[in-house]
Amino acid sequence: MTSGLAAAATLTSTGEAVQFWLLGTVAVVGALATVLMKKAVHSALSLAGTMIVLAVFYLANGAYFLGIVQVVVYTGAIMMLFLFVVMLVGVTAADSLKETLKGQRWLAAACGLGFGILLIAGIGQASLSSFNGLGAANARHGGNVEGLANLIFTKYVFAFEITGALLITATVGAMLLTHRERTERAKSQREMSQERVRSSHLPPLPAPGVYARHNAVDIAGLLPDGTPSELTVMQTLRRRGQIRDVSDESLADLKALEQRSGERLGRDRADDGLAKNDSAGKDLAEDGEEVAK
Amino acid sequence: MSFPLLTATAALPAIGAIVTAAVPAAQRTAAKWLALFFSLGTLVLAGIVFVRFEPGGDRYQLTESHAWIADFGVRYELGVDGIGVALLALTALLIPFVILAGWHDADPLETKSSRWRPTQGFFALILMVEAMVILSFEATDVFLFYILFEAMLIPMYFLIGGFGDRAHAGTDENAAAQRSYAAVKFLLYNLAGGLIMLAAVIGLYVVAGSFSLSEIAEARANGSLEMASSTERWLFLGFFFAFAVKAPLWPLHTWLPNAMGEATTPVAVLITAVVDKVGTFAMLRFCLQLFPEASKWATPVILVLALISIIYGALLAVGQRDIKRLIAYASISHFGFIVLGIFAMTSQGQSGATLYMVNHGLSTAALMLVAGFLITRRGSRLIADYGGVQKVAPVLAGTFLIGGLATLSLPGLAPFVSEFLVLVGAFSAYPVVGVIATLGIVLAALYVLVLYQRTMTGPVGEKIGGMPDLRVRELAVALPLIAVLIFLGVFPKPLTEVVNPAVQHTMQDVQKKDPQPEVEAAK
Amino acid sequence: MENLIALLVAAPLLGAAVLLCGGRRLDRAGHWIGTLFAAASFVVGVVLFVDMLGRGADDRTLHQKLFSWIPVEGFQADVAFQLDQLSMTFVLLITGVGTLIHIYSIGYMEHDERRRRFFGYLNLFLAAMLILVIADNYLLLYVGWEGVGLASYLLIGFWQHKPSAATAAKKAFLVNRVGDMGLSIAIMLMFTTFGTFAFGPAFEATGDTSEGKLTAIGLMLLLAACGKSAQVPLQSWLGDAMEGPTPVSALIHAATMVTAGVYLIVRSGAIFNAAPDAQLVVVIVGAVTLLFGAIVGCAKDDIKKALAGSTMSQIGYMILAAGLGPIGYVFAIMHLVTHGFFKAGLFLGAGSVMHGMNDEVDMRKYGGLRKFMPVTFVTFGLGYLAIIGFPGLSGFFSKDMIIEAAFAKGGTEGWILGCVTLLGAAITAFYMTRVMLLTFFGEKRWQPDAEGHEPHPHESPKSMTIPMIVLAFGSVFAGGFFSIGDRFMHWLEPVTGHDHGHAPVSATTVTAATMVVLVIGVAIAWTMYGRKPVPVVAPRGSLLTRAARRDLLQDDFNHVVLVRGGEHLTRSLVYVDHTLVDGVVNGTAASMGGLSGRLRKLQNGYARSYAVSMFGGAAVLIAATLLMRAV
Amino acid sequence: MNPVNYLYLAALLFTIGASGVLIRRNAIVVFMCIELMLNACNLTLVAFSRMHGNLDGQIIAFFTMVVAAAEVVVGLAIIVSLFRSRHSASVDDASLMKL
Repeated sequence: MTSGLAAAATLTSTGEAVQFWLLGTVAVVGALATVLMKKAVHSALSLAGTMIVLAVFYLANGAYFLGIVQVVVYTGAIMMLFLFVVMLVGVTAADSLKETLKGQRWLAAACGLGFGILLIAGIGQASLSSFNGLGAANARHGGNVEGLANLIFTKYVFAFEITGALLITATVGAMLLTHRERTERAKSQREMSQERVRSSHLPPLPAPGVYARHNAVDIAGLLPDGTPSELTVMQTLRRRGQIRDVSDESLADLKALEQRSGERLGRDRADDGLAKNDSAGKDLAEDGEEVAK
Repeated sequence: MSFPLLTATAALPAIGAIVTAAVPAAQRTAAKWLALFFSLGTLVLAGIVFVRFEPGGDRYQLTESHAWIADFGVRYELGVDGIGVALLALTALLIPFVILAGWHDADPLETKSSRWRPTQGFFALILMVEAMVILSFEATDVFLFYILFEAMLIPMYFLIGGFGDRAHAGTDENAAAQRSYAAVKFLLYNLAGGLIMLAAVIGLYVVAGSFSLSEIAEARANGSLEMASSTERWLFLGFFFAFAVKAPLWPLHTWLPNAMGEATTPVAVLITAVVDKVGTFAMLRFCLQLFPEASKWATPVILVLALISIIYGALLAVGQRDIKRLIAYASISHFGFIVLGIFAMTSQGQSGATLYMVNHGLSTAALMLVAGFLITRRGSRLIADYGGVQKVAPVLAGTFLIGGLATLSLPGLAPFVSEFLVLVGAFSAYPVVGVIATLGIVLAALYVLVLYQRTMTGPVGEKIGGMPDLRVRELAVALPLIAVLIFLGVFPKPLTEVVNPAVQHTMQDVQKKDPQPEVEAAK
Repeated sequence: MENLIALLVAAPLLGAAVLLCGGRRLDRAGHWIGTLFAAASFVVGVVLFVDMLGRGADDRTLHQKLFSWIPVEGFQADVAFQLDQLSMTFVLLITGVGTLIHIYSIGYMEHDERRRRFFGYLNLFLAAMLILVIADNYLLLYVGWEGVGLASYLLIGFWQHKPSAATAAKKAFLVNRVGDMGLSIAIMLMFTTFGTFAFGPAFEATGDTSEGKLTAIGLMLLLAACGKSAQVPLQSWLGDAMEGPTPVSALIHAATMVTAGVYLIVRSGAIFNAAPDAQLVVVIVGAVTLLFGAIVGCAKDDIKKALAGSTMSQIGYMILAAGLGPIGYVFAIMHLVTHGFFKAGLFLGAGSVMHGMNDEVDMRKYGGLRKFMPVTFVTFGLGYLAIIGFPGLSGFFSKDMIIEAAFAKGGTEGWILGCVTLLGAAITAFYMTRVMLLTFFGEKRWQPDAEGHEPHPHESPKSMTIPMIVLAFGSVFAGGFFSIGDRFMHWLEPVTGHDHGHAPVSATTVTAATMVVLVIGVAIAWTMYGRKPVPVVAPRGSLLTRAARRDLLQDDFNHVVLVRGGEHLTRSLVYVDHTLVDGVVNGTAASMGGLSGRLRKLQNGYARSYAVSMFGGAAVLIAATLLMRAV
Repeated sequence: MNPVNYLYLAALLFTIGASGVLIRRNAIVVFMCIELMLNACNLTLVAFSRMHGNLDGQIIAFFTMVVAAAEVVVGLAIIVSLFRSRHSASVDDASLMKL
């Protein structure tokens, strides 16, 4: 803090420099990871990292309030909101990074590069060699937070109020957007039971993992013939297409079993049956993939 | 304040349009009669204007003036000079015939729904066009005129695109496509002209600080408004371009044959006989009055364009296979004569051009409407589908012939007077131009007679045999028009009396004097 | 008395209006109404004539101004009439012959269901022709000029169901329009030169005008005359015009309308007198046509077309005479009048023959008709004698005068013209004798027509023969009556002026020469057609004959150059209009459309793609800012 | 060290974020990249605040955060409802803006 107060010249302390170079690298790596990670969750986590680094930088720049806010609001609230949504939408739904728009990636790269170079050139051109430091400004009202509060409630009071209104509006808007109006009367329990009786599945649906070697919720249970039954997986996961298919694994196991027993029994003719089974297994696996898509 | 007669002549058809449009779907016939009565009422009012107008009096008479958009000095200013009166009378005279001729043209083919009301719309639009055209002949405020000039396009667009000629060669879809092509072409051409004119109108306001025709003309005359010659030329070109599209002058003419071919015949008459006259009228009133020097500067080019229009239009008319397109090209030729008369800048030429506007309206209406009756009977516009009509429908053939003879300017019929005046006027100022233009009368004879020969004479053609002769309604259209044509051919004095003073004013505007005869010049 | 002049025109005009607007209920009385109005006009003409005779030679011109027609600053055209001796001559000829032909038509058109309309058109023609000859200014004359063109168009094409008739009518009108163009240019020239186109003031002003202008006016008037009077090069319509009913050919295309050109030139004598170059051209045109028509007349087998060739040739004589100036004006008009009688008579005779022969026109299918149609034979024969210039008959006097006048022109010119006219006289004798022999003499050569109807030649009804007889009477005596004591010359001299010229040879010599060529012509015709039987199918003939049969290839020339050329021109123009003029505009529209279509593809709807352009835009903005700062 | 380096860092982060917006198709990641860009801006503001020696820059950064929060709330809500109707969070799937 003293170093911050003293930093009214052109250079900062060595400690800050070390901090900058270390954490700056982390920030850039985090940013790059945000952009390049395949899964949204990873992106979110990398971004959170970058933001924490930035919070540290704020602190280093004498913006104590903002540094804390950055951690609490950004990293704590906003990023968590992101994570919530990622979960809602599906953690596993990885983006393919393959570009579909023709030339988009090249254009983006060119623009990014050009933009970055120009920006950096612009900053380089600006005469920013000396700076004042925040010591005096922070001290005037007895600290950074008091100084900000003084400004917010005097000079920027209207902007502050308006942002308040904006937040309320945003909250209402988010509710409106995510709220789903019920277009039909909710079914009563009686109706649901009647419906169930009329449908083909009177007994409870098979539980996931039945006849399977997994008990994960997203893996379809196998029917006695070794084929997976999607009925055993939750409706939501089915809709999202997030069913993992392990039938090929079990079929491979079956194959290995057959082979082993064949070896033991010295049967040569088992090849035909194996070959047949093998192809059947492959077909099934392909079907499963298609369903997943 | 006296009764606003000029406003009334425009307001009556406008009211008529609203009333007609409001008639319920089932009362189709009532709508027709209402439209007819309103147009006749307008004719009566126009007659009163014609009588009240004193040829020897002020230049603009029956004037009205009210502030409109005060910030830009736009005023609602009306007034008529002799030229305006003549064209006002022509418009008011033709519309009842157009309505009568189109009596059944907008009947719904089958009752699609009880709320479908094409008939009401058709007649309302015609009356709307009448109101706008009449007001544009009366407007003496440039801005007011511009607005009307453009607004006219809207009802015309719907009339062309919405109510096509039922006699077409192709399928319904094909016809609809051609019709909408024609309507869009009409709109785009005229809009393009109009937008350029808008630029010129704004430019004029910037230079002159006023939109009032009389104020600007006066300021120009007494020298208080100096215009750099390049400014004047650009403004002139802006105005002239719009009028040349509307008129239409070669090479801006190609929208006319499409529009006239695809529209119903009454609408075709409306286009060429009434709406297009606004273009030539505006050349006389605005181009010459506001930009006399630029007009003189542009005269050689315009005369050449007019000559090309005359010859080119006539030659193309000879080459047409479609009756309506033939008449359209003939009209292009005639518009060439009108422009020639205006820019010859002699008394004879300009009087002739004004008379020509009136007479061409009458003669084309006669020819086109009778052609329309013919086309309705046979259901085809192709000349080749006809032959020997004279034998089965002699009255139809006779009226068609008279319409045709009027088109070729036979002496004794009204167009001769005007055409000869234009030729004399052009010849006395530019002998070579006059001589070349005279070729037009030979070509006119060619296309009219070829048309008559192929449709009316010879052996009776296929599907012509049972063709009925003109009915009472159709006679009520053809005969009065012919009577007027003959009357004005023998005794055009009522018109010339009205027109002459206005032309003298215009001649003063452009500071031109008629060339002296050689004999007197020698003395 | 002046007020009667308008009545001359009004009567047939009213007749035409009544007949054409009257509708079917007038069908039964239509021909009588038409004839009545024509006769009324004739009566008015006679009354005026008597009145005119009662006044002194210098006091004979009457004027009547009806109303101001086209009053425009500096341009004053009136509907006003002028009746002087020249007009009077024409009025009598037109109404007289006109009335006779009305009477003739009653019989001739008896079986035509559209007879009422025919009479309406005839009345219309009379009115227009009368306007033409009694107008007191060129513009009103122009009205009549085009009016007769219209009537001629309607009457040639009277049998409109025949495509050939419709085409002939159109052709006549069009060729006439070319001539009319000349007249209108002439009027414009007069307006710019004299400031007026009324006869009196214009002629007075000729003295103050440059000869060049007058020559131009004269040539334009000549063009008009060529069109109306079927002179080379605008003669091609007359032969085809024979498609019209024969009374029409007699009245319009022989006696009256086609002579309007002669009237025009004689009327404009004051202008031509001051423009010798124009006169020379007139004479040349007359001389060429004279021979042209005569040669064509020799080759035609169609009786009416042969007569049409003859008409052309005779009018050539008149034009030639008119071109001679004051020496010839009177003779031109005199020949015009006598020609009106005998040629109308000849045509009516031809009509009578056709009437009896199921409308057959090919002379090679006639023969020996004199026994079957005695009255026709005699009247036709008298007309024949008159036209070839048989001594004592009308044609002898009038044609002889012209030949004399041609010689009297003087110099080489006079000799050439004299010889041409003599040659013409010889050919006239030849072809008329040919017509006579083929039709009335020799063996009968008619055959059943396609439907097997054998023609039964018979004499025509009284309504047809009486006019023929009257006209024959005129053909015989008119010439003598006019010439004895130079009556006609004295009658017309106050209007046209007269000059005897300097005849290099005496009148007697000329007459003798005329007689000699006459005999030669007749003799050749006799050897060719009288002595040996005539083949029904025309022999191939010499090159000249074949050319003459095709109107000396002039039509072919027109066809190739004007019709074909015109068709190609219009077709290519239609193409140009569609592709070029319209194409430029459509092309602009299409290219705009194409451009926006391509631009539209940038608008692919992908937010990221838009983001790239935004980002790129931001980069460009920064670059621009930096650049501005750097600069 | 010259504090200008903070600006360079911010520029770098901003560019990375912007490129991410252009490259990624997952709406959520796109959103994150936008957040990254906003953060980069905030860093600039804070750095400038220090350079100028007054607190206004921090105020603006503060407001930016608030607005970003609001924006994230609404934006994520939109993504959620989009996902509900389309079962996809790809921005390319919503290409109805053409024509």
